[in-house]
Amino acid sequence: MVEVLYFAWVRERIGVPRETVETSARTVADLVTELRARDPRYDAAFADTSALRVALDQDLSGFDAPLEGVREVAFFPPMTGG
Amino acid sequence: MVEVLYFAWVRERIGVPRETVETSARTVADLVTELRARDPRYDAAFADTSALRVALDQDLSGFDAPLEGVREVAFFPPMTGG
Amino acid sequence: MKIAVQTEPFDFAAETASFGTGGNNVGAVVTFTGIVRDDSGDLEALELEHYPGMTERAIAKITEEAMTRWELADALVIHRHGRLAVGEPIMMVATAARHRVAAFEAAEFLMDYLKSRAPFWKKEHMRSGTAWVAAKDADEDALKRW
Amino acid sequence: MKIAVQTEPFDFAAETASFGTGGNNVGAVVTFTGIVRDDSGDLEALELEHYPGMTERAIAKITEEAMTRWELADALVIHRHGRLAVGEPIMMVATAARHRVAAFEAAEFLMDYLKSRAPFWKKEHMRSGTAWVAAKDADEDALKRW
Repeated sequence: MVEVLYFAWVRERIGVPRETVETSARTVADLVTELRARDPRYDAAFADTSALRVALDQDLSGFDAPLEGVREVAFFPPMTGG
Repeated sequence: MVEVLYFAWVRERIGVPRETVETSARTVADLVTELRARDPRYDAAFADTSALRVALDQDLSGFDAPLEGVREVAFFPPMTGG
Repeated sequence: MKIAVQTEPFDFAAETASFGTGGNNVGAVVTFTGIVRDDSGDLEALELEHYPGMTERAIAKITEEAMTRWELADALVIHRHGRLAVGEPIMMVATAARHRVAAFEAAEFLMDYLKSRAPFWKKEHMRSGTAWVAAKDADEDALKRW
Repeated sequence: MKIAVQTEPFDFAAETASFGTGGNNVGAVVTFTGIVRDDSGDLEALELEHYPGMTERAIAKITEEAMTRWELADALVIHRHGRLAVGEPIMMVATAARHRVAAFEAAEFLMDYLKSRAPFWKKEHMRSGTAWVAAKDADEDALKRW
């Protein structure tokens, strides 16, 4: 079980800001594959992961990172602060 | 006739902030030579012109610059503003 | 060191009034203020979304790094989120150091990292519609300097 | 554009309150404040001598160059002279531009040029005596960047 958060246009495409996901995915990439299979909205949001960033427990990470022990996964576009 | 100004330690060594000088010097360097011959205070102040800067009519200039038409010559150490 | 993430406006004058004072070793204070700009003449407002929790964490990490690397006497980051009108301040940083080069570099470092590593996303509300602001390659490239 | 050379303190809050506002094209404001620092623990005051007339002229020239080169919306330079105590602000600059890089670069350019090209000379009054501050090679070298 992992809490999955979406921000900016990823949130808008998927339609929810966060959800609890039942998964046994080993890596972020595996989780993305599972999500894309769920519904066309997810498929569209994750079509190009090079345009996305991921944070694990609020630290920036990579799509090949393991999910073991992670409670919170967030997907979002490149940041535009400042 | 030219107005000569001194700042910072140049002023302190020479002992006056400004004076009117009767000169027919063609260049700043010529003027420096005339001043050094006046008095040991001037000789000491101008001993190392590489440690000095000069402004002609309030624009930074060089020691080889001509004095023709110049009304105000200022000598001072490198600036330390900011 | 002060970090704040908030919707309400900040008081630049109050924030800078005593910033960097208190010791005898501060010779240089630099501030940066980011303001909502309207390049197109079509902008109604800028909306900033952020990631509560991670935002504070990311800014603290960046600011602590700047404090150490440039031996700052003090550092301040305030970043707003929510809906902001044209002309409104979005954020500010301030750095206090012994020398000017350190104060400038630390402020630029903070800005470069806040741009691309703090979880904020800008959406433009224009009369003609809305659009998420795309990240610029130049902003990502700016990080390589550090 | 505002330039002031004065003995009295300046009001940073008042100077920055409306600086850079008025248009919709300012996205970045940078300020720098220089403060009397006491590295030795022996400083009683800093005395700044200047060249009235040339000072204003030199600062205006430098500031106009910055305005043009970085397409600034506004620029401000205030520089004090006379006797200043430890902790007192010596001078400030402010720059307003569309983007952060221009605002930062213009402020650094102004500082680098004010350091070595505006006719000010600093004298340290220490408990142990007085000494003129020597110009640093690093400050002269900083000009090469521009």
